[in-house]
Amino acid sequence: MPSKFQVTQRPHGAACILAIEGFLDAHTAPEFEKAIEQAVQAGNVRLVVDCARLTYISSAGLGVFMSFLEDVRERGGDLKVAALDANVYQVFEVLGFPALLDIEPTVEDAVTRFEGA
Amino acid sequence: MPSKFQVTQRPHGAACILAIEGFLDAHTAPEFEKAIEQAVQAGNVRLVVDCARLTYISSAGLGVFMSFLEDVRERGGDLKVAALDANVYQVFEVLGFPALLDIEPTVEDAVTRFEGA
Amino acid sequence: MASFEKTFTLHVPSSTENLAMIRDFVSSIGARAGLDDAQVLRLALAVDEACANVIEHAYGSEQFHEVTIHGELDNDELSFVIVDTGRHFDPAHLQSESVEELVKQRKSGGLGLRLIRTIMDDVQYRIIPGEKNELRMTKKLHKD
Amino acid sequence: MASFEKTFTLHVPSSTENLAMIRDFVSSIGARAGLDDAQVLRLALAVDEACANVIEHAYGSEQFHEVTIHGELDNDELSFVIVDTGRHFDPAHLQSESVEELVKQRKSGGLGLRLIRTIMDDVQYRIIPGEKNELRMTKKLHKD
Ligand SMILES: Nc1ncnc2c1ncn2[C@@H]1O[C@H](COP(=O)(O)OP(=O)(O)O)[C@@H](O)[C@H]1O
Ligand SMILES: Nc1ncnc2c1ncn2[C@@H]1O[C@H](COP(=O)(O)OP(=O)(O)O)[C@@H](O)[C@H]1O
Repeated sequence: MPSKFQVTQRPHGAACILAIEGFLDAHTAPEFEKAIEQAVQAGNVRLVVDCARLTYISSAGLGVFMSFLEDVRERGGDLKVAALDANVYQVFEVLGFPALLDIEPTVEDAVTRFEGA
Repeated sequence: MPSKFQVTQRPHGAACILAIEGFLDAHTAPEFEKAIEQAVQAGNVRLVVDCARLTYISSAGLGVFMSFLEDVRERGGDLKVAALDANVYQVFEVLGFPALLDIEPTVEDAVTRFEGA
Repeated sequence: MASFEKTFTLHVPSSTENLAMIRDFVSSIGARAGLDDAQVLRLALAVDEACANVIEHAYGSEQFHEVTIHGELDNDELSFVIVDTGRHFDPAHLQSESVEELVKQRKSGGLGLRLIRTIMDDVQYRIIPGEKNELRMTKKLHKD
Repeated sequence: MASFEKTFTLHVPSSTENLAMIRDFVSSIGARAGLDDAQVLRLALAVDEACANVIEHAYGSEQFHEVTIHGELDNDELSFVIVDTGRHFDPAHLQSESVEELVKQRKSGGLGLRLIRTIMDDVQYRIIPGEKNELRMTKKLHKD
């Protein structure tokens, strides 16, 4: 079966949470891209991507994070990543993402960072 | 990876319970066969196969049930099957097994049948 | 929409160790065909039985041969073709003893082809002498 | 024990829909090689990246071509060979911009080969002109 992937959006304090679930690969990345695009177009620039239920990510998924980072920052926001499991974190790490974007242990932590800003 | 399968034996009242777990196919059937053989050789002829955690069975697995049925019955015992999930039950059913051997909803029910005997 | 066929092929060594992999392969294609979980499981069972037969009977349990499974999916049906280069057999000359008979004889086999025929809508066996044997089994989709 | 090679092959249509199936195939072989879950996941990732590249770049996202994945397992190493009949490329002439650069340029790609090279012990690309292109990647087993 094709990769299973789902993205759901919810507001949380000052931030917009995008919870992603399942497998984020070259097949499902366009769906994630569209969800971020819509959120940004609706004026949300404080984005937290909740990865608690993300089981897999490939470079196509990481590419989505990369391509929106400057955009939201230029608009005074940020894109933070929360609740990565160990295997998924490793993929971010190997490519040097921890130096590029804010990776927080929980969604709560990521939202607090926005509120402190 | 090869099929995962496990069999564990425990006594329960008048019966010997063989709990099987995972995938019972042509690769794992020999392991199940050996376990029944050992139980019978140790004098257990009132056998209940607990299938609560059995996720898959192919004809090689059903063959193990077939080949021991007469043996344990001749020795005054029986081989009963308990706690089949719907998909596994269907395989038993399609081949006419419900007419051949005692299929009980729970291990408890199967043991009670032995005690009533 | 025009009927567009998708073809998938898996080659594995002739060992029962690989049956799990074969079932995963079949299940993926079955899910792609839109079958539900119970149907997918039956499909995987039919192909498992066919491949177990090839491993045991066509190749006499020698593990260094190759089993090939083709999956062909179009709008109307899903077919699997199991190819071996081992010994062939004549399905027409198989005795079909009742399960009661098999139990009396303490048999541990003789159920595989029965399961395949029950699950699939069409089953064909073809011998291409000196080359290969093929068991083709087809499941119709969107049945009324 | 003599080194005995086991070979597995999967052919699928060139659609990203099939990446999940490809990862399952690789994961089965990785588990067979005795790798742990985290290692199996990285192996599946490396092959996913290579196949996604073939689908996107070699075949320009046309879905009617074929992607072939060979898995070769022996006592010492596990190799995967990804074969395509599409456009080839020259890995030596790729710019390797830093991830910082890619972010500045709002790029959404450019990380795949980097991941493959990080995960695997050896990566070779071979063009057989007019015939096929092969990316071979090898993971040593039992590393000290
Ligand atoms: N692929 C095959 N190659 C050779 N012989 C086969 C093959 N499939 C089935 N047979 C023959 O048909 C018989 C019945 O097969 P089957 O119904 O699957 O039961 P089982 O394999 O348990 O004996 C086998 O015992 C074997 O003699
Ligand atoms: N199999 C392939 N066939 C053709 N070109 C390829 C192939 N793999 C990679 N490339 C080229 O190399 C570049 C870098 O690939 P990669 O690091 O995987 O990043 P991405 O695929 O995200 O661009 C690609 O953009 C493409 O131009």
